[in-house]
Amino acid sequence: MYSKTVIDHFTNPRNMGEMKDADAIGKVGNPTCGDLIWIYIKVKDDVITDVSFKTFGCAAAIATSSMITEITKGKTLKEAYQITRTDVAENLEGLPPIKMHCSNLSADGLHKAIQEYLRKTGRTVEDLK
Amino acid sequence: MYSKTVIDHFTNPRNMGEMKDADAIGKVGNPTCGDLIWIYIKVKDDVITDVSFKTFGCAAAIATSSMITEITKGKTLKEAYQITRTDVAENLEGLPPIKMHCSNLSADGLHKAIQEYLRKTGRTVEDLK
Amino acid sequence: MTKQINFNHSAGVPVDEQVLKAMKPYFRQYYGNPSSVHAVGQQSAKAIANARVQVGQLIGAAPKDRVIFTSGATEANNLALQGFAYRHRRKGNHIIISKMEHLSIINTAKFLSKQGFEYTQVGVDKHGIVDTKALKKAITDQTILISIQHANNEVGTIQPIADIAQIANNAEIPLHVDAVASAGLIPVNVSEHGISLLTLSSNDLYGPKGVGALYTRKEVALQPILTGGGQEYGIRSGSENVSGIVGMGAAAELAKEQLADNVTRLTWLRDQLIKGVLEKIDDSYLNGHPTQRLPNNANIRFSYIEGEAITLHLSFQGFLVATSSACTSKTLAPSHCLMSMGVAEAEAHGALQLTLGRENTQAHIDKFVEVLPPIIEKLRAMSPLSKDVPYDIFEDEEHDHHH
Amino acid sequence: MTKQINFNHSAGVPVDEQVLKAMKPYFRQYYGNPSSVHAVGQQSAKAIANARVQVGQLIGAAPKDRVIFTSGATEANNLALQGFAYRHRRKGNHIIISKMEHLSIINTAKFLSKQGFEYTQVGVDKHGIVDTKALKKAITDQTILISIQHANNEVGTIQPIADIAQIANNAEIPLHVDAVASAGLIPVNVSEHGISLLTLSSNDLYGPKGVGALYTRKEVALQPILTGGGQEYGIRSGSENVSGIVGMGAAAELAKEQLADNVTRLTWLRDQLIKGVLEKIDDSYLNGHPTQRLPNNANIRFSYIEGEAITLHLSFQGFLVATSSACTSKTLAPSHCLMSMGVAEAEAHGALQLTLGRENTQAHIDKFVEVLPPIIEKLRAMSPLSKDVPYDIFEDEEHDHHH
Ligand SMILES: Cc1ncc(COP(=O)(O)O)c(C=O)c1O
Ligand SMILES: Cc1ncc(COP(=O)(O)O)c(C=O)c1O
Repeated sequence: MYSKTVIDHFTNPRNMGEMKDADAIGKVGNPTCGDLIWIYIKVKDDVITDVSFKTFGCAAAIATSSMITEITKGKTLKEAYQITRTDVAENLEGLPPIKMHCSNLSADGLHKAIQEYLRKTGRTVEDLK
Repeated sequence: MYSKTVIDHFTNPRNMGEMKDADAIGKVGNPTCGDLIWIYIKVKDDVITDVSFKTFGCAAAIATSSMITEITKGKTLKEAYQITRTDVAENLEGLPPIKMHCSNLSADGLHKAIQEYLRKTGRTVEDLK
Repeated sequence: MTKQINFNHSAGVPVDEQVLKAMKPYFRQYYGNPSSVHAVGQQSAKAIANARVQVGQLIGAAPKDRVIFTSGATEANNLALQGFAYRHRRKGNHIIISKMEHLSIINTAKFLSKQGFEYTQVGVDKHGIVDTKALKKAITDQTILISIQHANNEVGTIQPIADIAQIANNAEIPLHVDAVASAGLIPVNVSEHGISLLTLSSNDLYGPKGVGALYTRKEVALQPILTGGGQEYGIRSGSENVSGIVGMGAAAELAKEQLADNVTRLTWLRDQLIKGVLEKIDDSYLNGHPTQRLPNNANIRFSYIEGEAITLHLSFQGFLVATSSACTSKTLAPSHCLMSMGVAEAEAHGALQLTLGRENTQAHIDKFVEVLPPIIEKLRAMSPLSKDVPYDIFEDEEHDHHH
Repeated sequence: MTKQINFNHSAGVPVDEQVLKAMKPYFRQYYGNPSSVHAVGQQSAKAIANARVQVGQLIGAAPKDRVIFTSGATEANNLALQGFAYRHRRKGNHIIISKMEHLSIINTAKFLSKQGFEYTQVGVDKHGIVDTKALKKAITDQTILISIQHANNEVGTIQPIADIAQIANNAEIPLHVDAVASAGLIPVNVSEHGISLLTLSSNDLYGPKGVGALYTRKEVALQPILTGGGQEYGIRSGSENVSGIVGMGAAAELAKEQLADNVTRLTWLRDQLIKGVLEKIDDSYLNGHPTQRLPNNANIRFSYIEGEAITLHLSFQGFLVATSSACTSKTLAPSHCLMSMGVAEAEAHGALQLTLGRENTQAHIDKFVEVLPPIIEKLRAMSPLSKDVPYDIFEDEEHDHHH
């Protein structure tokens, strides 16, 4: 059902844990729906220097969280903002169809964290170019 | 499905064949329904001295025909007239339920033969006692 | 029980050894429910997906078409008719079937007629071939489905399915084909003919009993008959019969591989059988079409005697055969197929339905042709009927056997 | 696949070795169709008659009652509800079920509600016990059938079936009982309680998949769902799945023999399991009734984490378990049973459904209690939720998890 990469990220999640000194946190999902993803980012000169996650959810939710931290680190805010759900799924060598829509929230979490950071620094997504 | 006795009478039918000098023949059934039984009787002093059959029909039809000839021979007309379908079935150690009603015609054939004989001798069943 | 020779494959077939081998791990080792996310469950899910492909390939299904596993051909036929009729009621209330269909089609059409639907039963000629002109005429603007069998299990007649599909396609009415009797014996191709729904039975393919399948073209929507957990695309609920489905898949694959051989070998045996019997026995006649017939089917009637009695004598000789005699049916009615073909009722009682299979050999045919004549002779000697005393003279007024 | 320990018996059970042995001859040797008059067919007919007795004896059926073999419990439940409702429509149009029923009951009731019937779904208390007062109140003069399960496969709660039967009998309304989860684990007796219809599943008795049975008391009439050749008393058409039916019969006989042992042994193991897990893991809770529960069932929820992730980690340790998490269901809805019992939606996602079986041992329990805590710990460390960050603070306005 799950690809090897999903299982790998589920079993050994990268960048897992709270980031005490995060510059922004993106919170998505809802526990009553069974998925809650928090993405923490640290930003310097509009580059994401550190990223971590905490996730309540199924294996797919955990693996996509782990994956997004891996592909985000070192990217500019602009680059990171362009990462989509599909990118995450592709990097995981696919997700079961039913999981594509419900547990693949990590890109949304990242986008929300970036928006939060921009808000804090008095900007909006429009200002990224 | 069939008892040993049914199989025995089906395989080795007793008193099978046309009786050239029969005193009466009872014909029952209908080929379109799949069963046709002819019972031939020879009568002397109101005793059935000989009886035979010819039958078109299933194993049950053949076995009941054979059985009725066996239990009829030597009986008085009156005794023979009292033989029922149930008697025949019991002598055969039972018949499958579905056959009880459709192929168990030999008693009717015998009764018809007796009636025919009585008619020929100017009597009716009422006169048997 | 002594070794029996099976000439009654249309009623029941021993599961192929290879098929049984394929099924075995799914009883105790891979016992998982395909809905379970864990490994044992996923193994079952994979096995079922594989079986779908195997069955689809036997009938030339396209990748996006569906193979819905059911508990057998009866359920598949019910699902095709009931499921389609209820789902498309707004389009019309009329379905067309033929007089040669299996009871699981005829009785389902009757059942639907009590639920506000109507149906027409198209007649057949004396060989059992559907009257395609009548079929065309039967179509109304209320017609939503046509259901015609590919071949008849009892008399062996193969329908001109390409012509029938053409008629359905021209009228833009979906065609359901009951291919229970034909699959594995002659080519069946849903894509070539544009068939929308098709019924298969596992046991007829040398797979296990208790499994069947309904093929549906991808755009065909059905209302479920069995509701519940939403298995089988939501169309057929119930925990999957994994070992059975695996068996049907394996059987379908094997049937596809062996198809060409089956046709040649069985046709040869069947022709020996028909020729041998008709030559040796007077007043015996082939029922069904002389050439458009299943390679494994010989249906022969013998005047003046009744089929169950023949069947029983043959069983003493080790042959398992079926008869169209009413005596062996639950309803005690003679075969509706023979009646539809115009065979006299009394004659229909004397029909033997012989269906050959993979394990039959020339030696079986030879033995059969040897043992049958004395049986027929013995029973004819017992019968009050003969050339000189034909059926008709005993006809009651209310009976008419010339249908 | 490495050796797995099955704690998921409610989803799938390996066929018992003795049962498989009983079935074997019916694949290739006794392959006959029970409708055939010949020996191979009659052997099948006898075997099915024997299986009917075996199944009847497990549930205390009277000799004239009927055991109708189906393709599984889903079909049996559909036949009970659809078949009874259509047949007795003139008496009324209302049926009563409970909120704990299996989807094959709930969705069939829903289906019937589109065909002019009405249904009431009686609620349950926090342990999942049907509210018998509400049941009594729900009865109207239109009520024709009550359908309540004997026990729940998911949370293990056993219903007070004697009380429920009393209510039904007093109101002179036939009672259908879904005994899929209870049969073989606790005594089931149709005669003692005056049950009119009862559903069984073969696989839950360690028989093969793809078979089930509907018990009907002798005076109960049903309209068939599947029409055709008129098998199974004319109520369920389709060539019989002989090997499957033989397997179910053998499984029923075995289940009856082993019942007492099962209850004692499984209850002991289950109690060890529940005690071990609840003691070792904080914020873990038993779902279902503390004492009125199936001897093989432990349903435990773990706050702050999600069930599928637990399940997957357990599978790496060789344990097959199920979860009530929405993530593993086709509809992505959380368990309707837990919801009906008032468990918060977020908490329901963390429930493990553990169902033990014959082959489980004390060693399995010990190993489970050892491997589970680190898994829970690992996932909780990953979760943003905790005692300090409870679910509620993330609730959207439109969600309300206190059902
Ligand atoms: C042509 C045809 N269709 C359908 C069926 C029904 O099959 P089953 O009884 O296996 O459900 C049969 C059975 O003989 C058949 O011959
Ligand atoms: C209580 C209950 N009833 C009915 C069913 C349906 O059984 P099946 O899916 O085998 O048809 C189940 C299946 O788990 C069940 O647990």
